[in-house]
Amino acid sequence: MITSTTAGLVLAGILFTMGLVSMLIRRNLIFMLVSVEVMLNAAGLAFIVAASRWGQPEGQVMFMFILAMAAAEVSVGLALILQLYHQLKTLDSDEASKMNG
Amino acid sequence: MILFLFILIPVLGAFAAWLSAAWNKKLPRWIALMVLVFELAMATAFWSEAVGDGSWYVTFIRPWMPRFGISFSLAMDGLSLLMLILTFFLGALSVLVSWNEIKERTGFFFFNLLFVLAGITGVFLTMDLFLFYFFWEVMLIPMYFLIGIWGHGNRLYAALKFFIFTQAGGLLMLLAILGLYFVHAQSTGVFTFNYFDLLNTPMAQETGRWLMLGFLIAFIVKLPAFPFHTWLPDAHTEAPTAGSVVLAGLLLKTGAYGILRFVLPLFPEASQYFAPYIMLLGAIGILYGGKLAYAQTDFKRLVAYTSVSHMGFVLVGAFAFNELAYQGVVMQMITHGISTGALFMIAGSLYDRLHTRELEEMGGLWPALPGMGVVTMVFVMASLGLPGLGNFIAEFLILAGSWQAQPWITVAATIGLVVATVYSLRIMQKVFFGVSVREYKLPDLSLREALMFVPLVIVIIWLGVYPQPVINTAKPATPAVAVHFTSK
Amino acid sequence: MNWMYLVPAMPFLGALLLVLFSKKIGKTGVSLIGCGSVGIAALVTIVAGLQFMNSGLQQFSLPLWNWLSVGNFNIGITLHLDALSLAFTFVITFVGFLIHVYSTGYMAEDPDFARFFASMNLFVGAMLMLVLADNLLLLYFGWEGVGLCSYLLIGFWYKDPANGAAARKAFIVTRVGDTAMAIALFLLVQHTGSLQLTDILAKAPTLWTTGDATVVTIAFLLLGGAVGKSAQLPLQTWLPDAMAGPTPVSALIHAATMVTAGVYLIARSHVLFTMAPAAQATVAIVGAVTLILAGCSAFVQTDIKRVLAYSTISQIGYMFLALGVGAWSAAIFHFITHAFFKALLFLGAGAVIVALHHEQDMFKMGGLRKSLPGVFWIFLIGSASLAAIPFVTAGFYSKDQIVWLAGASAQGGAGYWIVAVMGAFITAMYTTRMMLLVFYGKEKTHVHHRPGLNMMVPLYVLAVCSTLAGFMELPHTLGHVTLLSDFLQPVLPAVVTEHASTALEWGSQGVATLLCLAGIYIVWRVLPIPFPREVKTFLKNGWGFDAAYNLLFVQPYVLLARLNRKDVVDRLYVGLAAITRYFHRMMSATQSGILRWYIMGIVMGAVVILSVIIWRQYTV
Amino acid sequence: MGAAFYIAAAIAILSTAMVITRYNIMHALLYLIVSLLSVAVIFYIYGAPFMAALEVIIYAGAIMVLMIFFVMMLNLGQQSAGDERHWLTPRVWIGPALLCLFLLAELVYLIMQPPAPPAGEIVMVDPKAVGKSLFGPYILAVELAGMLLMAGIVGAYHLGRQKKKITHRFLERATQ
Repeated sequence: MITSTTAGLVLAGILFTMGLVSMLIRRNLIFMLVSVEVMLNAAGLAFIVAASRWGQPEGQVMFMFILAMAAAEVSVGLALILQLYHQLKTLDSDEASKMNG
Repeated sequence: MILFLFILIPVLGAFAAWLSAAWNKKLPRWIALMVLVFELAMATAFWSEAVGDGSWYVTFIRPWMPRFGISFSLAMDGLSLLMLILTFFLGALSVLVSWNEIKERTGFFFFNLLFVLAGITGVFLTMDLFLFYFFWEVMLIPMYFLIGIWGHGNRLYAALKFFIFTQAGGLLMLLAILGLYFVHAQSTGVFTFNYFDLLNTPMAQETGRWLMLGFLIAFIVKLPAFPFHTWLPDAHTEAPTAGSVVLAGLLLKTGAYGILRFVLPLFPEASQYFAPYIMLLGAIGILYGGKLAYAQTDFKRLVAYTSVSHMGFVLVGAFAFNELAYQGVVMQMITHGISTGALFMIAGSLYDRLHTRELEEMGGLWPALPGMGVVTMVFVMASLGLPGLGNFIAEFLILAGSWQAQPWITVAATIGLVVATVYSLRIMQKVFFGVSVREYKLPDLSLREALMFVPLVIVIIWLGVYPQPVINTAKPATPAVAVHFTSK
Repeated sequence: MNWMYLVPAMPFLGALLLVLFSKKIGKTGVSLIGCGSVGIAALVTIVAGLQFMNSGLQQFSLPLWNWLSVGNFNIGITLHLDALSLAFTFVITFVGFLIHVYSTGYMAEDPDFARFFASMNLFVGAMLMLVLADNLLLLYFGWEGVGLCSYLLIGFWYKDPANGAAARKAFIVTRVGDTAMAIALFLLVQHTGSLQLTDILAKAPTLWTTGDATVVTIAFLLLGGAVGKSAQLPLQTWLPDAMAGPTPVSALIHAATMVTAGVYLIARSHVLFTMAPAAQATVAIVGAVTLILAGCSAFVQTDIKRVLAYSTISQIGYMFLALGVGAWSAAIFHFITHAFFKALLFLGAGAVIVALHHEQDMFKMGGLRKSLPGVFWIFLIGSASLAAIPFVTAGFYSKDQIVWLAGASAQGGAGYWIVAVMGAFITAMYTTRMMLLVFYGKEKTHVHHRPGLNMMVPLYVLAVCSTLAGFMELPHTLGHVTLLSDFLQPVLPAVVTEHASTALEWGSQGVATLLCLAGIYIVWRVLPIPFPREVKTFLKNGWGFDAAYNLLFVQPYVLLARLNRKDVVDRLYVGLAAITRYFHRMMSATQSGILRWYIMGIVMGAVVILSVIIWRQYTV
Repeated sequence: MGAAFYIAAAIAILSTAMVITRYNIMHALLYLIVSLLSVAVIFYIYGAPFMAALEVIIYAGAIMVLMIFFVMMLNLGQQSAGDERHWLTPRVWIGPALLCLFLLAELVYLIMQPPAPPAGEIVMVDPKAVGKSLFGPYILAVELAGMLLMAGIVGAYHLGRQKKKITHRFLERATQ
């Protein structure tokens, strides 16, 4: 049953899940950001696999958008973490969660 | 056009009252009084020469949202007319009752009061189900403010409870209205909310029963009938006097009106099917409400529970399906509005003087307040159904009618008369008789209060000894189904 | 006769004026309006009555206006005059007038003079509506109206909560009976489509056969109303307490007029009762049992008014017995004489009470024969009539007729006769005891106030009446005068007698007389009669009915009401609200701000969704 | 499916596993770069060379460098590694890991489900087609992506500025 498509998708799934696990177990904000990157990348992989499966460019287009989004996200995210770090002197997300509105 | 004016004038008056408060704090009450007296005069004048072909005196239809079959459709028959007169009569009195009671934000108070009355007027006049729902909600929100802003102690709780109960019922009704709308469209292909078109909608038995329950629950929550009555004591107790008067005198009547106007004619089969159970609920309400009334120590709360008891009669009568009971229900709506309204006004006047509503702290007030004692005696007797006062006529007709449908339920309801005696006499005993806790030096009825109470006394006696004009007016409005099933 | 409407209208008008202008007209004005209105009514009654008798009409109705008209159901405010209502109207207005006059003296020092007369006038008006009503609904109007006035007047001295309680008890207990009556009205509406009395009585024989379940039910329900109002078993408990009101009230309402409304109702609807033999027999049994029970209770009371109250219950028991055995006119005859002598007794007692500064305990009285000779003689006449001393008192003739017919009439029997005779014996005993305690022996309380002329004149008039009224109806053995029963003939059928003979009648009278005298003699010789204390207390408290009702109905109701003051149904909604709030709290707890929990939520959601998809694949 | 794919996939999985288990952020980032590079290889295998290039240039190049610089700027090295070691106890990770494993199992199960895609060859989608559709039907999305990047730049500048230290009122307790 393993075709190229399923193999690619399963890989994407594995990578995504690993990112997810990391996201869940980490308290360090930068690690969480890294986890997000891993998951985004996995999602991109799924798109590429799909594109190759159907022979359509849309999957790759989507990957480009994900890329752009990731770039923007990382820059803003890092800036936010920087601010938080200045404020809290820590990168612990649980500390930041005290920021109840 | 006159029908539209009935609604428009209070609305305009409401805004005028609100704006005028900026000029002078005393202006809003004058505006409100003038508006309502004018409306009362208009309605009474209309009554005195009310003749029309058929049962509808006058109709008023303008398209509103034709795409959905919604029109601004008003119509008046005897039932609506009687209810309108009651509305304006009690409305004017409730302005008088809040004359000095309301000291803060008078403009907004009278705005809300007039708006509630406009909503109630709309409910009594509208013949479009969508519009009906609209007015149903219109009267809800200002009432919420009346209780929530100018009420007593636990007002927010009471206001919220009132709102949630009525709103929950209202939503069921909305569902039922939409259901009826689509069922009607399905069978005839015409999308319309018009009452007259929706009459005699062919529908499956099962569907009809479910839709009927939707309407019914909205109305019996408002009425309120036995298991849904618990919002009423809180709302009545915490509301300002005018709020209690409008609630008891008018808002509850919209529930009864809804049953007569919508539930019975729209769903004759389902009404017939559920009738015994609903009458049973009514009888339970009569006895249970009476028993609770007896146990209360708060004057207004006591009177509130008597409403539960009295409105049980409405439920018993409305589903008895014969003319006696139907006329009784109409009478009960009017007389209960007057007698309970009067009792709330008395509670308000006593509160003005004593600053308490606790019966245990009253007592022995007769020497200080003989005039008010006489008035109270009249209305206490009215509420226990003394012949010669309007309530008796109502209760007798209801019971005589329902006897023919359900004798045993009627027996239970009749025992309610004894229960009514028990709680009513307790009012007199606790307030006016017995030993006074303190030596009161209290002013008896002021001119304003005399102006409030004397018309009420006259009306209740008039309805007791010569109710025929009311009966004649209500007669052509009798829905055919209300008497259709008489011959068994 | 067309201005007959003045009869009820005048007292109503008087009441209205007294309510509106009580402060402005002073005591004289109040007295004038109060007595005047009833006086005019009495005059009008006499004139109208004479006209009626001369006209030869059997009945006369005066429609005033249409009260209710729904579909085929029509009720008018219509006055109906016939022999029966005329007899009642006359007694009400005449005795009522005398009592009003008496009250101007009795109540002279009361600050609420005007309220008293307003209520009394209202009562007379309502009572007149009751007896003049042409239909049962209007009768019910009067019926409840008198109940209201009774309530107002029993609780007249409202400062004492006990009076208020007595007043409410009277209203509520009679209301229980009224409820039964109301149901009877519903049944009548259902079956006859009308509440018009003449209609019903005319239609009844065509609608039902004798003993039909419907008519028996109706008769029983009407009887329920009657026993409530007339304080018969089992609803008699309110009347002794009703003595809390001023004495003229007891005289007018709780002796002469209102309590006999039940008698009127049964007499009025006699056709129905004749058609319902079971109900009619019940009437007789109720009357018989009541007259004995109440007589025994009267014998041990210490309060003079309570003696009279129990004696009233007992005497009305006689009337019920007469109604039950079909001796309709005998009941009315006893009603008339009873109205006179009982009013006389009550007013006399009132004079005594006022003289002793509101002392009602007979054991604190005594020896008043010398200090109040006028009252003594009057009281003696009244007592003689009550005890039915032969030949010279009205009470003898009326009671004798009942005793005789209880045995001799078609529905009667030996059992009823024995009870009636025993009742006469007991009556003589308690009456004598009362006389002895109050007027003989040593003087225990000093007389401080002698009744004035306005109190004494009505007493004299009533004393004359309670002697002479008896002569309008004499038994076969003694001249056989039948003025009253002839007069009532068009309304009430004559009694059907069986196994009657002059010898038997002589015998009956002889036994009754003998027992009466024996009773007097026994009490005269052996007062105080030794009774075990327990029996005494039991009798004094009216055979424990009050306690039983208290335990069975009042306390459970009050307890239930108290327990459920907060309305248990509300708990349902409060509970619903609490559950909603609990879920709301739970939901809001998930908004902890801890990022990982949110992600966890997302993951779980994903797991659930995927599981559902997989599960569906398996099941489909 | 050639061996290249499996090798690349294995490297990707292993290096990602290293990423999520490292205590030192610097090490994690370096492993992440390895992971990204192996994914780039997979892109290439799947007929998307241009995307593979972008992955290397932008992801592994730009973004990761940004993060590394950031970590270096804050000088997080040893101290945060200690924190991480402290935080990352089995009690913390075992539950989420199992949950995610279950999720993964479900995902794989679903991916393997019929209707399986026809066992097709890998289709090459050349950059030209991508470019055409990017600037054809997706032109609006491209513009939006541009806006997004612009916003990212502005936002990053705005947030990253060293302002006078203002403690938010909700954070006061935390800073004390």
